[in-house]
Amino acid sequence: MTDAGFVIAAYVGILGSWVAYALWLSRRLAARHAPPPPTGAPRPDNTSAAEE
Amino acid sequence: MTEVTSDVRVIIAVAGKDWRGELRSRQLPIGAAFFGAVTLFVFGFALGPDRAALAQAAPGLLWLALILAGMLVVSRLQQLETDDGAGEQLALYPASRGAIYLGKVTAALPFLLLLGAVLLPATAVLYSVVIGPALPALVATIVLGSFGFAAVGTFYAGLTARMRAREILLPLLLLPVIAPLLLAAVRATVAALAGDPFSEVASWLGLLAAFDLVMVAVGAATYGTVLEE
Amino acid sequence: MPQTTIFVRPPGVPESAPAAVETRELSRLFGGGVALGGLSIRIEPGAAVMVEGSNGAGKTTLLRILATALRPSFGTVLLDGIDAVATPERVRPRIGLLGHATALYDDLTASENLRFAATMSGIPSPDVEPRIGTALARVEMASTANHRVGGFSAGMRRRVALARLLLGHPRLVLLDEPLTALDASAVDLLDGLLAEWAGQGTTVVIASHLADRLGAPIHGCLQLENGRLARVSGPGIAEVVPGREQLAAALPSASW
Amino acid sequence: MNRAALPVRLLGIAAVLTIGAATWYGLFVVPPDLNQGDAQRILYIHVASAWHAFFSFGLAAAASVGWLIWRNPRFDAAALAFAEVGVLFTVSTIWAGMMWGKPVWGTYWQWEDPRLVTTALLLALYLGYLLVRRLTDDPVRRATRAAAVAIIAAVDIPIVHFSVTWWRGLHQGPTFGNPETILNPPAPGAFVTALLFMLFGVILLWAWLIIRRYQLARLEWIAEEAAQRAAVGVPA
Repeated sequence: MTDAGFVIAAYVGILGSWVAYALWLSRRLAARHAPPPPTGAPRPDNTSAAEE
Repeated sequence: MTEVTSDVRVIIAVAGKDWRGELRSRQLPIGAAFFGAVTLFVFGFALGPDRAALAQAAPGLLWLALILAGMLVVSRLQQLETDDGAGEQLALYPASRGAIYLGKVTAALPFLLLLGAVLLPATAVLYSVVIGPALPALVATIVLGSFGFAAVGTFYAGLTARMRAREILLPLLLLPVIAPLLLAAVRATVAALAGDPFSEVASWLGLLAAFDLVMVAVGAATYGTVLEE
Repeated sequence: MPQTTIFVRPPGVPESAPAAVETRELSRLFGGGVALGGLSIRIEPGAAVMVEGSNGAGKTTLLRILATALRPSFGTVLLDGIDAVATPERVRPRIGLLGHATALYDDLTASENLRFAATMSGIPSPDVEPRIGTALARVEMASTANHRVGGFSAGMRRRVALARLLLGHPRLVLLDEPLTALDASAVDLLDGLLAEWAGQGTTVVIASHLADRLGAPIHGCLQLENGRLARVSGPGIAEVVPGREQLAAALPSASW
Repeated sequence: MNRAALPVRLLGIAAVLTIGAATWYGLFVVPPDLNQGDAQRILYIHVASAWHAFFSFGLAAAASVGWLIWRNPRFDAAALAFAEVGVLFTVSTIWAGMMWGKPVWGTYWQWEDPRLVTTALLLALYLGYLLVRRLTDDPVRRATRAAAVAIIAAVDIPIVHFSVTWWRGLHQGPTFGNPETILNPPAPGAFVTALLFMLFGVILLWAWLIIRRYQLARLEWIAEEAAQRAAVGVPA
């Protein structure tokens, strides 16, 4: 691969990961601001009563 | 006024308790040393019969064996507290968390030093390495290395004791943290065996000592998080 | 049950003293499940309280929180007026806990276990041996003082754990299922201790689902179901609705 | 779409624009380096990422100390934000290091470069941090355990760097001339401007990511606590 190939791979990889993370963050935040799940419903969780 | 038991008395009590129990069953000292020796032996297979290659790799293999066997030591000593809920009672005594931590670190030390005392000669024999002249430097490296490992190992064994998947978690958390200890110890050992001037070995020992002090201090300061339910 | 403060008061103790135990909305969750859901109780010094309920009702969780072994998710705990959650170290010296587990070291002998406990509790060195001796004698375990605990039966282990509790002079005694694995003579021994504690004004909280086998005077009994207070009974109980306009204190004789 | 506060949205837009421009500048405007050729363009984003990776973990440890002292959930939310964003930049740093290493050193992974080795250990330490968080259910205990791990990791990093740097000092003469010049190439004007340009863009992005991740962590803590309160029936 030519040097330019590595440069592109570097920038595409990094900028891509930053954009992906930013989008993931925005999506999670949007979900949080959406109407909250039915209140009082504790998280379905199968851990036993005693802490692990 | 809450009388907090004096730190020294706590350290001696905790270490003494572990020693008395473990020396009575003698399972830990023998088991760990045997495991270390077997590891060294297996490493010999892995790196092939070439004596020069083995001798060159000896310091690294010695310290890898020490660390792997060392993990058995700190895990076993933590298991004493996990069994029968003893750790919970330990947290209820009016004693400083740091003192309890230093007690557990002190408890681990002799077992780790014993490991060194067994694995060093084993390395000399299995990998045909001359350790005679370098003995003082090697002993110093093992002492400082063991102390650092006891400090970090005790903390993480405690932290992961009540966590899910703790068997995986302990090495996963511990190994990256002791990377500098492993590096410094191996370099000091290489320098010692190569008969380099003591100043060369001393610089690595200095780094080891710095690591030990920093980790013991942070460990003692944050051990409360381990005992807290 | 409405959100109420349950008073448990032994005969003759004025209500104004800081309560031995006072909780407000005490709650604890594990994972998603509620182990204890909003318990508000006030226990006066010297009272003996029974906490009943089936397995998983929250008895052990309550006791572990009162012993400062477990942090509540919500709510407050005041022991003798001191915040046990914020400053546990200030209340720990006065608490004696016989936990669900006996918390002993198998490879150590009974006296070695007690020596460790005494030293860690800060008992002055000269007093350590005599106290171990009296404690072991009190639980009738003197003969096996130098045997490894690992070889003990469950009942013997609980007796040693009880002896550990007797080393100090706790003002608050917490007994989690004390009757489990105890033989008849051990139950009598426990009754004797309960009477002794009552006499010394020591507050006792017992978590048990076999309440009837204890003969000692009980001032109040709290029935827990799924981490919440279902019923209260007993002579010293005075249910007080928030605002505490009045305190119905019916105090018949101790025998119940 | 959630209406993030205006300044935060502006910060986000500014970050995108600045990084875009810095990338364009670094790739097309700056002349190729004398001995490294185009590969040298990777250094701008490599150095910018590395600074933010280390900086984040220092702040994660500081926030963790704050949690252990004041037990305020804000500190835990901040520690999580710094650690997670720190991991993102650590991965970027390592990826850039490898992409730069292949053309210049001939290998994707050079043990000779102390910064690369240190950064890799950094990643291992903070993946451990995130794993400890994931394996603990109770929010308070999760914060407390994670705080200890973050502090120990942060304290460990300088020692890791020293030991690796001293260790590297023993390996002289890789195939491409003196490592010193390659690792810190003489800084012609254009290189410095490109680096500062990218650095400024990444600072903006980093700030935006931290703020957003902090907000998310705070909302998650509130939701978790609300669920617990609801389950217990204790008034909020």
